[in-house]
Amino acid sequence: MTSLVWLTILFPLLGAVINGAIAIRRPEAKGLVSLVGVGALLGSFAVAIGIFLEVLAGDGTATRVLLWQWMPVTERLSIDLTLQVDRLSTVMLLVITGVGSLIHLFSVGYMKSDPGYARYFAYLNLFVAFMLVLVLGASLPVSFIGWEGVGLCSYLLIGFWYEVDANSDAGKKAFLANRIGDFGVLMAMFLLWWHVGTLDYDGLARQAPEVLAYAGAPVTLIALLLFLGCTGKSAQIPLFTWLPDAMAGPTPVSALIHAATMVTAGVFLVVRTGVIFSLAPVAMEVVAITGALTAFFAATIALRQNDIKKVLAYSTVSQLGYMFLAVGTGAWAAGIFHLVTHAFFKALLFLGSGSVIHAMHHAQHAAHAHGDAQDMRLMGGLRRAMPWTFVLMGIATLAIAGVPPLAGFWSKDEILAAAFVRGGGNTIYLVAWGLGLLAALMTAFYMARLMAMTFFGRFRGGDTLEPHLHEAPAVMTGPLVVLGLLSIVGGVLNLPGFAGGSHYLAHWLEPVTDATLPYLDRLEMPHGMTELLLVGGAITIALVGLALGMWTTLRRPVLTPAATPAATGLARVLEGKYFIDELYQKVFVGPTVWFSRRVLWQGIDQFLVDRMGVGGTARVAKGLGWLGSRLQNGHVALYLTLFVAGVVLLMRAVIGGAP
Amino acid sequence: MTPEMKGFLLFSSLKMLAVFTMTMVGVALMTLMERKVAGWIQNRPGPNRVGPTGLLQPVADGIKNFIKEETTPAAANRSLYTIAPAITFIPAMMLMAVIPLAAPLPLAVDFTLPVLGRFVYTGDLPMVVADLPIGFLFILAFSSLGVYGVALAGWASNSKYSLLGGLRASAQMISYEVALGLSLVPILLLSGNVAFSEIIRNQQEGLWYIAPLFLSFFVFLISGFAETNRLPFDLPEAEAELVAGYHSEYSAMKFSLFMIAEFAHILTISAMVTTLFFGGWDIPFTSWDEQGGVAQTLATHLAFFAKTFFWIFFVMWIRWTLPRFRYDQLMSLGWKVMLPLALVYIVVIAGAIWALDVLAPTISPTARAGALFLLNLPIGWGVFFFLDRGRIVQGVGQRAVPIRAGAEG
Amino acid sequence: MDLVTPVFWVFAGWSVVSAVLCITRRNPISSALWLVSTMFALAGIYVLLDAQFIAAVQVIVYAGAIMVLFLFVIMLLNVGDAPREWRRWPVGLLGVGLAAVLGAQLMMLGGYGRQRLADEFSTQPAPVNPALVFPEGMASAAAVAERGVVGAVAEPLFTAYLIPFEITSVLLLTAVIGAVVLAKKKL
Amino acid sequence: MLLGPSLALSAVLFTLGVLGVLVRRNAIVVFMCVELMLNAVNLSFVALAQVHGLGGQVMVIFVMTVAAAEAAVGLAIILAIFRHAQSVDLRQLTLLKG
Repeated sequence: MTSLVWLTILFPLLGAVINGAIAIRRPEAKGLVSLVGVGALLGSFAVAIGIFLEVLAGDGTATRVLLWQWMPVTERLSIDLTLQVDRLSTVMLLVITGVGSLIHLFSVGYMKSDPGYARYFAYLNLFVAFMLVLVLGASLPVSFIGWEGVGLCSYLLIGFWYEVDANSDAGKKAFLANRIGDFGVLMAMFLLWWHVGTLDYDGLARQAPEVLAYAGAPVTLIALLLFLGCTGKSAQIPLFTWLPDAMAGPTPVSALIHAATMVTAGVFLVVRTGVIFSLAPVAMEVVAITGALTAFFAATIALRQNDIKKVLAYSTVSQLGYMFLAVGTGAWAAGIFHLVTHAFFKALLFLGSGSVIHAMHHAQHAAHAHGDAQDMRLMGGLRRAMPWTFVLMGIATLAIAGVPPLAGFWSKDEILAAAFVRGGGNTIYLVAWGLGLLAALMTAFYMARLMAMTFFGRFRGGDTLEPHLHEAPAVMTGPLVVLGLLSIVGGVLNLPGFAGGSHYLAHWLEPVTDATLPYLDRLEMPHGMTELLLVGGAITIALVGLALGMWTTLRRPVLTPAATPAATGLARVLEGKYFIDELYQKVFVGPTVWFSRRVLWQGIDQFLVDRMGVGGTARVAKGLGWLGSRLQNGHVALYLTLFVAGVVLLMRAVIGGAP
Repeated sequence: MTPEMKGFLLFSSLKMLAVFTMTMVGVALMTLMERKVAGWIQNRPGPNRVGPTGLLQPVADGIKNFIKEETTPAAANRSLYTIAPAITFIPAMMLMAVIPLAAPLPLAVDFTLPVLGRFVYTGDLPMVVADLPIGFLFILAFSSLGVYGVALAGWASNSKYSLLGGLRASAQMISYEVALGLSLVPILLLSGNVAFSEIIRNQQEGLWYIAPLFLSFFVFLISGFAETNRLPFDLPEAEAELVAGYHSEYSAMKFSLFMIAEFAHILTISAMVTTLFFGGWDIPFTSWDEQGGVAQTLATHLAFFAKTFFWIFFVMWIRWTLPRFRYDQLMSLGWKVMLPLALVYIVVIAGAIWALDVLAPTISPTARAGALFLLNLPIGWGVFFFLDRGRIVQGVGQRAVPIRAGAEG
Repeated sequence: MDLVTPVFWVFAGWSVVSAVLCITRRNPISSALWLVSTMFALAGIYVLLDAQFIAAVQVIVYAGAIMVLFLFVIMLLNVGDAPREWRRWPVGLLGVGLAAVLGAQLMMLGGYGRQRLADEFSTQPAPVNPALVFPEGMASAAAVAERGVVGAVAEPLFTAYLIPFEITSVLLLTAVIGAVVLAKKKL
Repeated sequence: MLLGPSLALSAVLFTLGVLGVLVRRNAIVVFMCVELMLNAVNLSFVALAQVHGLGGQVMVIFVMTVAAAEAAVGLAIILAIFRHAQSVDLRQLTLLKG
C-alpha cells in the first residue's frame, strides 16, 4: 500500500482535471461534479487509511517512493521526484484527506446554489493534491512544488468570487505575503545546497550536523529564512495580515485551507527540518517568541471583532502561534498534536460558522432582506433554530478554550507545559509561556463572546428574518457531527501520564523527531505537584475566560451595527487590528509602489532602458548605419579598393617586418 | 651547346620545314581534289584547263589570291579584322606537328659544318615534329583556339551576316568540342596514355581502335565534321542564309588563309582519325613495319598517307552527298545525342575494361581488344537502331509504296 | 647552359607584357585577347615546370572555353571602346598605389624560405626540421616519369582529393543551373 | 627548377590583376582581371608542385573548375545587369547603394 502513495495525490489531481473540464464545458452538471470531487477525496482517504495501517504495523522507518528523476543536474545534485512515507507524513496525510473529505462533503451542501460549483471543486481538489505533495515530498524542492501549489490554490479560492474587487484584492494580498515567505524558503534552499549539498530531508538530517556548526551563523540564517517562509504560509508576525482577509473566500475554504491544512504547513515544515532548527538555538527562540507574540496579539484583536469569520480567523492565527511556540520549544510532538486537534475543532468552528452564515444568508434571501450575513451583531438566539450547530459549536468552543477532557485542552496544556519547562533556563521561554497563558485566557473569552453573540439572547436580525432561520441540511451537519466527535476524543492521541496516557503520539513520532535529540535537551515534562498546578491553572484560566466572556457579552444587550458608537482608546486599536495593515500600507506598500512607479518604471524602465538603452542603441546603430551607408555608395570600385586596402593591411599584419 | 643538342635542333627544324611544306602543298592539292571529287560526284570534269588535267589550278588560285585587292570594310575594327585570319591559320598549321607520320627512322650522323660546328644525332628519329607526352590533348587545345579566329572575324567585320556566322561557328565549335574531347576518353582508358606514339603502339599490339572503340570513332568523326565547319554542318558559312558567314567581308589572301585553315583542319581530322582509330602508320597483319629502317619508314609513311587520303576523300564525299542541317538540329544533335552518347560510352568502356582486368588479368592485348569489339557489336547496333528509328538504315525499301499484285493486273 | 631557362624568360616576358596590355587596352575585346595571350604564355611556362597536363587543360579550359565565353558576352553586349575608359586620376592613382604596395608585399614573401615558413607554421620551438612540417610529395617530374602525364595528376586527384573532386561536380551543376536561370529571360 | 622566378612572375601577374580590378570600370574587364589573378595563383601552385608533390597541380584543376563555374554565373549576372541597366559600366551600377 505504501508504494501506492502516489494514488493519494493522483485521485484529487484527476478530480481537479475532470472537474476543470466540466467547469469549462458543462458547469451545470453538479451531480457529476460532486461525485468526482468528493469521490476523489474519499478514494484518497481510503488509500491513506491503508497506508496508515501499514505504517502503524511498521517499525517507524521511512519508506521512500521514487516516482521519476526530476532534475539530474550534476552527479551531486540530482533531484528526484520522491515521496516519503513516515509517521509524520502519515499523520498529515490522514488529517488532510480526512478533514478534507468532510469539508468536501460539507461543500456539497454549502455551495449547492453557486454557479461556479464545478470550478470550486476543481480548485479544492487541486489544493488537496498540492497539499499532499507538500507533506509527502521527500525533499525540499518536491515539498516546494506543493508549497507553491497550495499558495496558488489559496489565491484562486480566496478570490473565488472575483467579481467583487475586495475578494480578488484579498487573494492578491495572500499571494504576495506568501511570496515574501517563499523567497525565504528559496534562499534557505540555496544556502542548504551551498553548504550541505543536498536538499533531501533524510540527507539533511544526516549531513547537516556534520557540515553546519552548532549555533553557527549559516545554520541560524538558514533556519530563520525557512521560518520566514513559515510566517508567510502560516500567518505569523509579521506576515499574518493576509489570513483575516482570506476569509473573503467561501467558508469551507476557510475551514480547509485557512484553518486546518495549508496554514499549518509552516509548522509541518519546521518539524520536518527540525534538525536544522535544533542546530540553531537562536532561531528556536525566535520561533517560540514569534509564536507566542502572534498568539497573544491575534487573541487581543479577536476580542473586538464582530465578523464571525474574522474572529475565527484571528483565532486561527493565535492557535498557529501556539503551534510555533510548541515547535520553538522543541516540543515537536506537541506542535503536531495541536495541529491535529486544531484541525478538528477549528474546522468544526468554521463549518459551524458556515452553517450559521448559510442559515442567515438563506433567511435574508427568503425575506428579500439585505444585510451582512456574517456580522454577529445581527445574530443572536440562533440556538433555538439551529440546535445541532449550536451544540457542535459549543463543543468546539470548549475544546479551543481548553476545557478538559476535550481535545484542545490536552494539546494546549502540552504546549504551555513545554514552554514552562524551557522557561526554567531561559527567560525568553518564560515570557513566551506568560504570553501563551494570557492568550489562552483571551481565547476562552472571545470564544465565549462569539457563542454568546451568536446563539444566546434574542435574534437581532429583524423579525422578518426570524421565521426563515433553519438548520442546515444533513450533508452539512453530518461532517459537523464527525468533527465534533473528533474534537471530543482527539485528545486520546497524546494523553499525558496523569490522565492515564503515555504520550502516545509523541512516542509514535519519535523516529522522526529523535534526530534532533543530540542538539536539543529532551523535554522533561513536569510531574507531580508542578504538573497538577499547571493543569489546574490552565483549567481555571479557561473557565474564567469563558465565564467572563459570557458575562460581559450577555450583561447588556448587544448593539446593532447602526447603533454602535465609535470605539475609543484601546478598543479602537483592537478593532482596527492595531492598524497593522495601515502601517504596512504606509511603510512598505506605499514606498514600494512609489519606488516602482517613479524609479523602476518611469526612471529605469522608461528612461534608462527604453529611451537610453533600447532607443539609444537603436539611435547609435542608426547613426553608425548612416555613417556606414555613406561608405556604401554603390560603387563597386570603392568596395574593391577598400577590400584591397584591407588585404594590404592584413598582409602587413601577417608578414610583419619581413626582410 | 653540345653537338647532340645541335643535332636535335637541326633535325627538329628540318622536320618542321618538311611538315609545313607538306601541309601547305597538301592543302593546295586538296583544293583541287575537292573540285575534282565534286565534279566526279556531280558527273562533270571539274577544273581541267590549267596544267595537265588541271593540276596547276592551285598555283593559279594562289597567284590570283596574292595579287587580288585587299579590301577592308570602313566600319571594321581594323586590327582585329587583320589578325583574325592569322589566328585561324596558325593553330590549324600547328596541329600536324604532333601527328606521327611514319615509323621512327634509325639514324646515326656525325658531321661538322663550317660555322655552326659539330652536329651529332644517334638513335631513332621520330617521324613527328614533336612527340609530345600530352598527345591528343595538344590537338584539342589548339583546335579550340580556332574558335577565336572565326568569332573575331565575324565580329570585326562589323557586318550582321559575318557576326551571325561567327557566333554560329563559335557556338557550334564549342558544342562539338565537348563531344570530341569526351569521345577520346575511351582511347585514354584503353591505351593508358595520351601520347600518339603510345596509342599507335597499343594498336599495333592489339586491334585498331575502330574495332574496340567503334562508338568513339563514330562520335569523333561526326564531331570532327562539325569542328571543321564542313557540310553537313557548314551552318557558319551557309551561303544561302549568311552570304558566306564569318568571312563574307574578306577577300584575297586573308580569305585564302581561312580556306587554307579549313583544309588544314580537314587534313588534321583525317590524320587524327587515321592515327587514333586506324593504327596510324601501322601496316596491318605484319610486324615487319615495326622493325625500324629506311624502307620501313617509307612504307609506313605510304600507309599513313593512304589511310589519311581515304578519310580526306570521305570528308569530301560526305560534303557533296548530304544536305545541310538546320541550326537547332545541329545543336540538339551535339548536346542531346553526341554528348550523352560519349558519356555513356565512357562508362561502358570503363566498366568493361575494369571487368576484363578483374576477370582475365593475363589476357593478351589482341584478345582484350577483341572482347571489347564483341561488346561493341550489340551496343553499336542498338545505338544506330534507336538513332535511326527506321529512317535511313531500313529506309527506302520500307518506305517504298508497296505495289500490290492485284493492282498490276 | 640549358634551354629551359631562356625559354622560361621568353614566356615570362610574353605573359607580363600581355597582362599589362590586357589591363590597359581600351577595347574589351583587345583586353580579352591579350588575356588569352597571357594564358597561352602561362601554359608554356607550365610545360617548362613539368605540368604538361595542366598546360593542356589551361589552354582547353581557359583559352578554349572560359575566355570564349567572355568574348561572346562582350560581342553580344557590343560594348565598344568607352570614350574615356579610365577612372578619374585620383582614384586611378590610389589604385596604382595600392597595387604597388601589394606587389611589394608579395615580393617580400620571397624572404620566406622553407626554414622560416616551417618555424612560423609549427607549434614547436624555433628551429624545426622543415621536412617534418612539410612532407615532400612526389615531385612533378618524377611522377610524370612514373605514371605518364595524365596519370600523374589523376592519381592524387582520384585518391586523396576524391571528395573535393566530387564536390566540384556539384559546384559545376549549381553553376550551370544558376547561369541558365540568370541568363534566360523566360524559363 | 625555376621555382623562384616562377613565384616572382606569379606575384607580378597577381599585382597586375589587382591593378586592373582597381582601375578599370568595365565590369567584364574587371572580371577578366580576376581571372588573371586566378591564373597567377595557378602558376604558384604549379611551380610549388615541382617540389612539394602533385597536390598543387590538383589544386589548379580545382581552381579552373571554380573559375569556369564563376565565369558562367558571373557572365550570366553581367548579362542580366546589362539587360537591366543597358550598361556594364561599374560607375553607373550603383544598385548596391546603401
